[in-house]
Amino acid sequence: MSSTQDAIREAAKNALASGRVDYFIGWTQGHTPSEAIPAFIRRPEEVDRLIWSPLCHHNLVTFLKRKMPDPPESRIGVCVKGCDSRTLVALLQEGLVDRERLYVVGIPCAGVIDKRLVDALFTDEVTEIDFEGDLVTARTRMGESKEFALADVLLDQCGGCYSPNPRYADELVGDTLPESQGKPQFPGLEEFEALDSAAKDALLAEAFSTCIRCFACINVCPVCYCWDQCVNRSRRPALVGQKVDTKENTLFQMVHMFHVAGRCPSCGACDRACPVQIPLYLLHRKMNKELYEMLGFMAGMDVDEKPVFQTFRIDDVLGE
Amino acid sequence: MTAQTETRTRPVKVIAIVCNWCSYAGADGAGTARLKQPYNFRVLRVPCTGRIDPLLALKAFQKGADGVLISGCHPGDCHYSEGNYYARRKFELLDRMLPHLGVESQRFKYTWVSASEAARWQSVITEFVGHVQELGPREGRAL
Amino acid sequence: MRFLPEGELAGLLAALSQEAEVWAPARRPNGVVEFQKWEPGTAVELAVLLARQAPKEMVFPQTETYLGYRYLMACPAVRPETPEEAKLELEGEGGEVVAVSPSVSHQLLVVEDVGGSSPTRADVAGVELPGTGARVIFGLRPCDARGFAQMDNVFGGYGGFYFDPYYNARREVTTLVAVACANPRSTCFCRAVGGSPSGTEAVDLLLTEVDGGFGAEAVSERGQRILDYAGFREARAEEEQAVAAAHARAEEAVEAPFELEGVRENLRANFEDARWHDLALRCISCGTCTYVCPSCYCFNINDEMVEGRGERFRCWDNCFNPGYTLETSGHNPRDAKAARFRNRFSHKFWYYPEKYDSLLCSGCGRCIMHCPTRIDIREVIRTMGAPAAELPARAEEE
Amino acid sequence: MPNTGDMPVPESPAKTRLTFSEVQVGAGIPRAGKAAGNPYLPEIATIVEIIQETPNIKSFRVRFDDDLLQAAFAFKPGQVGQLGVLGMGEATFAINSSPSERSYVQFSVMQAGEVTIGLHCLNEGDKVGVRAPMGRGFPVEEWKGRNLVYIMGGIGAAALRATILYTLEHREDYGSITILYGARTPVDLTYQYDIAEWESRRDIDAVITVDAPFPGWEGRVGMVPMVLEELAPKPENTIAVCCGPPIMIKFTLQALQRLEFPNEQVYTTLEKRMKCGIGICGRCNVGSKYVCVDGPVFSLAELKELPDEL
Repeated sequence: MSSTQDAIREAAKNALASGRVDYFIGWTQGHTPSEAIPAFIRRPEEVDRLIWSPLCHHNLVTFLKRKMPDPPESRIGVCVKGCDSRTLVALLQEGLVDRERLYVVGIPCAGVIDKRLVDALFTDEVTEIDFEGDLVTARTRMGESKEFALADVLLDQCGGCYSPNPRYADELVGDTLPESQGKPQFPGLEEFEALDSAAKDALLAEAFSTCIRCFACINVCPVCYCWDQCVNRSRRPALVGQKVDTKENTLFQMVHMFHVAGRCPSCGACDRACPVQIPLYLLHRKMNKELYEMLGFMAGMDVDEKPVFQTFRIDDVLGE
Repeated sequence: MTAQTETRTRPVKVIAIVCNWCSYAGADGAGTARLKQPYNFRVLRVPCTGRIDPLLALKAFQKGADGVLISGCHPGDCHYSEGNYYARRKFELLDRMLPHLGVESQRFKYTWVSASEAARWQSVITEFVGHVQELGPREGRAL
Repeated sequence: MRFLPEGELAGLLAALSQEAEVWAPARRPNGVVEFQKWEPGTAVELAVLLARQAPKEMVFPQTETYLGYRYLMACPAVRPETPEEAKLELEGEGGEVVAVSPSVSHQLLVVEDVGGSSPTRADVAGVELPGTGARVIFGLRPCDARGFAQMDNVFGGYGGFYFDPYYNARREVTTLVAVACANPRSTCFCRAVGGSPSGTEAVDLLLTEVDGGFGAEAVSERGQRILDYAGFREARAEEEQAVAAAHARAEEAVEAPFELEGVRENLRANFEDARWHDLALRCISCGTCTYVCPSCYCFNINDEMVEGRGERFRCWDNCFNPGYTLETSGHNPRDAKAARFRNRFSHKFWYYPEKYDSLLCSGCGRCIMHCPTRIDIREVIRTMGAPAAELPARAEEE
Repeated sequence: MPNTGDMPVPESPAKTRLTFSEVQVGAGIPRAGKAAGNPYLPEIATIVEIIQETPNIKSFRVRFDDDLLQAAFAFKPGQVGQLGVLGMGEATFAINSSPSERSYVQFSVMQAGEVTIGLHCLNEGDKVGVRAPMGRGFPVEEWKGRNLVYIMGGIGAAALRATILYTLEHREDYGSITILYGARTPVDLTYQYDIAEWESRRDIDAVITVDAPFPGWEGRVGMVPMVLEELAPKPENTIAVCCGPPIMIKFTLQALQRLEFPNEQVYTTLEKRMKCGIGICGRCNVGSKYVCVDGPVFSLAELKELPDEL
């Protein structure tokens, strides 16, 4: 793990020192050692701030999409994990980021942890998380401490990950991981799928009733790029209501889901960003499962592939 | 009659989003030929099914439609050559997702009706509205 | 000081709820702690320091309808009646007909009472809102309560502005029973902005959790009256000491990560500073920080209409929304993410203080906890609120 | 941890009937603001006349349905109002009828966004919602005895028309009055009916200009800032008031600077996206000033004090 961290720092240092990039995006420690946050490094001597651990869940591709780079024409170095790289590939497929202005450092990733699972084990605030091999130690502000296995607190999508290795990178750091063979897994859906229509509806209604329309899910989504033109906000046409109630919130989330269809690899950034813990993964993962079963399509696997909804086959076996 | 049975029996509202070149002409033909059709659907004409965003169907459901039918030119016959091929992929996904979003699958349908198929339009719309009427009005749902 | 034995808490809540609607922090099925309407049997969650969202929603709901209206087609082809007949029919439905337009557009405009919380036209003079009975917010923290005090300035019309009838109608019937913080989080910084984990600004009754129950101090007359509840008894000397010790301990535990002195002047001086861009790089320009904030109050007004029937309503808005300042001409004074980012912090520590001589931040730290990228308001104020000479150097300038 | 869910509710909590909610909190939360009432509800008014000023600008003359309100309606030149169509929303427009006009209130609307399109669809006799007046007008009282130079471009004339009409009605209170009005083409000149009168009056200087030569146009040709420099008004005891598109304002202010107008003698009026119009909703701020209540009229000296975020 630390060797990967060193390799990231080295790659960042080289990219900055050679003038290849204006700034480099990686992860650094947040306000406590229990958090990793995106870091924007401008000088080679600052690269020691960069870290790599299973806390580094942020999908940094978000910071490449339209209107995010500052200044807009910046040349940017960026770290991507396996799932992150698929969102980058999706943007590249549609020509939405300029490959020439990027320096992509790919990191094979064995999974990141779901901090919400750790938080749920304590009533106090978790302020420190350490990793030693497969063992995780979490400590709270008042000094309470617990140990558990890394596998128990990984994000559910990380178990059986179909693309642990970056699908696109200018430089790969760390050892590549074995790719899983066979059909991709879409975990966490069985319970939902087993519900009848009314129960699904009730589940979604409960989930969306708490939505506060903060747009964190949309803005953190690396492949949701309309930004100030977002139809969810537009008043001309006024298609999505601005009232915050269950019905309008539901439509709002559906619109987000359908508008990223074909680009969304279920990286889960929206789910983790949601301040009210709406299970957004459910919708997106279910959609991706349907897409896979429908056309055998998975988003962001190959830069040269066409996005599924921007192409067609005359012999698609669909509908009547 | 109690309020509940009243809502069960009220006529359903169906929105048909059709393309200008084939299905609208087909529906128009059905009207001109005085073929008997249900009265409780509304037709929205768009240039091409390729233009229809799933959002339009979702919004129709959200604002009180009980069923949404989308119809365009037969694959291969699109006025713009290929719009309906794109539409086919989009609506297949929507069709597969709606049952998971609290909309029964019989309430949504996408199909193809050409300008000359007035009789087909009649049977498609009659059958579709019939299915939706069997399910009854949608009320008290999240979407 | 009065004292409430732990076993009497449910009784107090029950007694309060006979007099008013009680809202208290409780867990939702998904584990998120939020202020919810308390009913006997609801578990009050005081162990989690801060509810997900500040209770500002109780007085400033996220969506509030101003008025309802509807247009009726009076076109002879569709509706055979004359405008006069249609008007009569509408009056029968209870809608107040305020306007009948002439035959040109064939439309009737009716402004109607939409019920719920919106004042009707008849209410305009008196501002007696339906649906605003007495409320108690129980178990909020001193920083949450301070948020109310800060919003009061804005909605109360201080500085010669208009008085907001919606906010104030609710605010005046809301009683705040705060519970002092026992175990502040690493993100708490109330002391830096002049607050305290046992602060009493805007609070009616302050409870302090100690072994065996709660020490209770009334701050207002309303709080005093709550102490009439029979379950309260006089606090023993050791309980009073325990309360004082708990306050001191919590006070100790909160860090003061920046100096308030000079922040306003420095923000002004650093307005054009390039570091704003560096700090904003991490920002995804969502509105989470503003919606969970106890004192962010900006809103939008929208009209929405379906089938001729519509409402004008306000809903929360935030300065990170790109459309927030977008003018019709297409010009946007705060088009860049960094400009919007700068506005939020400047509003809290410069613009608002200049208008109301107070701060628009109570130091609860929710914006840090809930920010998807953990943007730290303390870091921002430390950096941009420092005199220009002391700012850490920026890469390009070297 | 206190967890009331597990606790028995006392058999009769009603033994103490609490009375806290009877305490009036008028004192704790003072209503410092202006008179009560609901400032968010529009007054319904009827369009009595629509004037097609230019291909994309219409002037709406509206009359409040409440006759008492119409009779009592008073405003200061430069103040604005929220004009809206129920169902489409509201937007801010300058009130541009004369303050002495009692029978109607006039707004000029350029078709541009969602609300303005809605307004342009209306006919005479249709209903609109009006919330007015709002904001701070021009300090016309302070200007007494001074010379005035009005510099306007395109739709910017709408913001100054009420002030011009006011000062013309009180002509004897002011020194010389110069009106410089420019538009892209003669077709884009609003208030043709006023222009004719202004040009015919001997006690004011009216200079009308268009940006480029135009078939049939025999008047002056040239951009407003350039014409201003040709006119070269003297800054002594003179107030310059300008309004127009941002680019015109920018060059006009530069020209005024070259003519050595002190900042205190230059006034303009700002456009911002506004919603509540009463200094609460927060979006029209420039620094700590809200354009809807502290503006829209600012002197250049005041603007220089604000952060550069226009």
